[in-house]
Amino acid sequence: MTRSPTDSPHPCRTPPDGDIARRRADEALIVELEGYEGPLDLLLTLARTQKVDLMRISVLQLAEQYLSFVEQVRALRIELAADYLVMAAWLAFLKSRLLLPPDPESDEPSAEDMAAHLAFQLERLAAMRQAAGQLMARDRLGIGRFARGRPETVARRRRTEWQAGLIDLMRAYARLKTRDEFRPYAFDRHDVFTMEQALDRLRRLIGFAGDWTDLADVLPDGWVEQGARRRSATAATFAASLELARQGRIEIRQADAFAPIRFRSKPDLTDPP
Amino acid sequence: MTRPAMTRPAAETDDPTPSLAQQERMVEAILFASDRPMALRELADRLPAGCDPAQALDGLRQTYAGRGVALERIGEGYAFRTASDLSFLMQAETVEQRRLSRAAVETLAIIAYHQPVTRAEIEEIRGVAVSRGTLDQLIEMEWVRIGRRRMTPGRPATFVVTEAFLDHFGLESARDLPGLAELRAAGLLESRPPSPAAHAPLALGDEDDDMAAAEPAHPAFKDD
Amino acid sequence: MTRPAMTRPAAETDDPTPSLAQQERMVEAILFASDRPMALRELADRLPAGCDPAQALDGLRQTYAGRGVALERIGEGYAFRTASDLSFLMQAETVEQRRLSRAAVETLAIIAYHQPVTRAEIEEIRGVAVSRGTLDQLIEMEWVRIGRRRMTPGRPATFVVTEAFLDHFGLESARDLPGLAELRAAGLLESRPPSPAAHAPLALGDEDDDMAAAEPAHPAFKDD
Repeated sequence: MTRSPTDSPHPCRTPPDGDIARRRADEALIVELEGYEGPLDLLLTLARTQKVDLMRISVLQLAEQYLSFVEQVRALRIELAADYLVMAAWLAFLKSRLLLPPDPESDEPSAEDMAAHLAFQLERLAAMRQAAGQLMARDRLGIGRFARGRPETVARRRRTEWQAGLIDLMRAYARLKTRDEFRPYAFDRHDVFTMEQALDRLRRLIGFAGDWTDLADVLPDGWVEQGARRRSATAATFAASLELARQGRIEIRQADAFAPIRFRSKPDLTDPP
Repeated sequence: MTRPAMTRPAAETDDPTPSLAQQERMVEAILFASDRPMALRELADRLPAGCDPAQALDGLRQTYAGRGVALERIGEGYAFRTASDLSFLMQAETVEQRRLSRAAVETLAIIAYHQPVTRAEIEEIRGVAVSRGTLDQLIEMEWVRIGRRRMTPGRPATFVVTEAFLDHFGLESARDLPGLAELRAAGLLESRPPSPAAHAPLALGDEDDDMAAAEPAHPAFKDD
Repeated sequence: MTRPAMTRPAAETDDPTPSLAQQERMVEAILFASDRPMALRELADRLPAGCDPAQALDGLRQTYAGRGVALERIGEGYAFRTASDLSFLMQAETVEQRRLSRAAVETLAIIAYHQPVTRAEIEEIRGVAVSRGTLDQLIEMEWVRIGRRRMTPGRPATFVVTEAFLDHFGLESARDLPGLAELRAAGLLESRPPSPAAHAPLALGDEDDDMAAAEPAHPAFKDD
């Protein structure tokens, strides 16, 4: 991921041996951060540096190690996954609880119990890792043990066995159940009066509109109340009126800014192309 | 129980020539695992230096005399074969493995997840008609059987999965089929469309339905 | 996967039950011919009427003790496998193994030792989410399958290891997992430290309920 600034030591100074060892350990952690599989993995690695039985680690010391490690990493502006920060917050809390005298009033778990559980989790993870190693080191089929290389069967009859695995089944079901999720995006038109609808409506009304008529008066029933439907109907009707005016079928006028918009049919034209 | 008594660590290959008994074991294992007859020459190449495969083969032939398996010479090579008088035991049917059609897998999945389910319900979920042959095939395979009739107009038959189905798919019960959320979590579902936010409510509803469907009773399909 | 009963030629069924030695030969031939473990039932189905495959297997096990090929018990089944100390002879047969990620190996071990185990419990133990496809891979390799649902809120699916897993790792049963007894004695297969009343501190999943529910049993391991 990133290297520690201590990676390139000051050229003029040779630190004492202990320093080198410590620095190397630090660097190893920094450089391998990407390799950690989460906070527990990181904690386990840190715990190992205490070189004691996992059940006897100092959780307080471990919390401090973790917190300073996270501080260090954040100082390098490495983005830390939220998991690491959650763990840091919890460890900071645990640390403060471990340092303070216990509150006899509190019915929360004691700091010792919390620490013991953390140690347990680390030990359990370490144990599973060891078990995984033992498992993989066994005499595995095809590596240490072998099946008959040439299984025999004498063909007499043919029978068809239909093959389908659980995975096939689950995938088929998932495909069916998720089909609807992947439909193309469709706008919900319930509250939308389209321009096509408005055009249809206006065309039918033109015949009766020899006199100047207010556009607001020709909105369809059910669309005249305030709100989204009225706005939609107004906009569509206005747009439709512009279209009809462009076609030369009506005239539009507005006396003033924000005054009502009126229209009437053009009497001398019948059906332009 | 599986560990042979004469176990010797592999490191002993550097040791002086293995005993004849050990050489026999080696040839036995090699011939057993090989997918074709092995010539003397090949055996010698595989054995530690100094071994005499011909002698080991002689020993093996005697060991296997009269047994259910015989050491046979085939051309230039040697191989184990079932004793000829037992060939009647090998009359396994040749089993032709074929994949189920997509229609059959989908129909089966719907029955498993929604049982008891009528044909009309299957068609509604699949969005296409279910051909008679598909259901017949599943019934013939003994993965699906006809359940109770639904107490609705027309009293349609319902379909349910069988014990053989559970057995084949390694399930304790049809309720152990994982739900959509689990499928997705296990990476078995394709990833979602690019704008998850827009779809989230839909997806949630979907999964809920699904989980509900896994419960013993889902009212829409209730039978009695 | 179940194979239907093999049909025996009618002629054989009229004969008296074969001698035990003869039964042993027959079982030997059948197991030798197969590359996968055969369950007692399958053996019984293929043998003439009246045979007792269990007894024949006992005899065979003794016959093959210390040989280059061993009779192994794998879950419910039996199979011949080459003796593991001879693996050094088998380079030619060694099959390239699909490389498993560390996450996959750990997940597999957790399922084997904690089974039946839910996905949430796996995540609790590893301290990270089970990555997309890890379980999928283990299921496709047929080392892991879905078990019963846990009877807790949400009825999560559980995972268990398969017979193919046992076969691959040379285990007679899940009870024979290396170090299992020690792990159990140390309380490391539990969800809580052995000490009284410790509390789960971590935000690493709200698995409290779930893990508590796991408490009553690891049934697979219980009976010894």
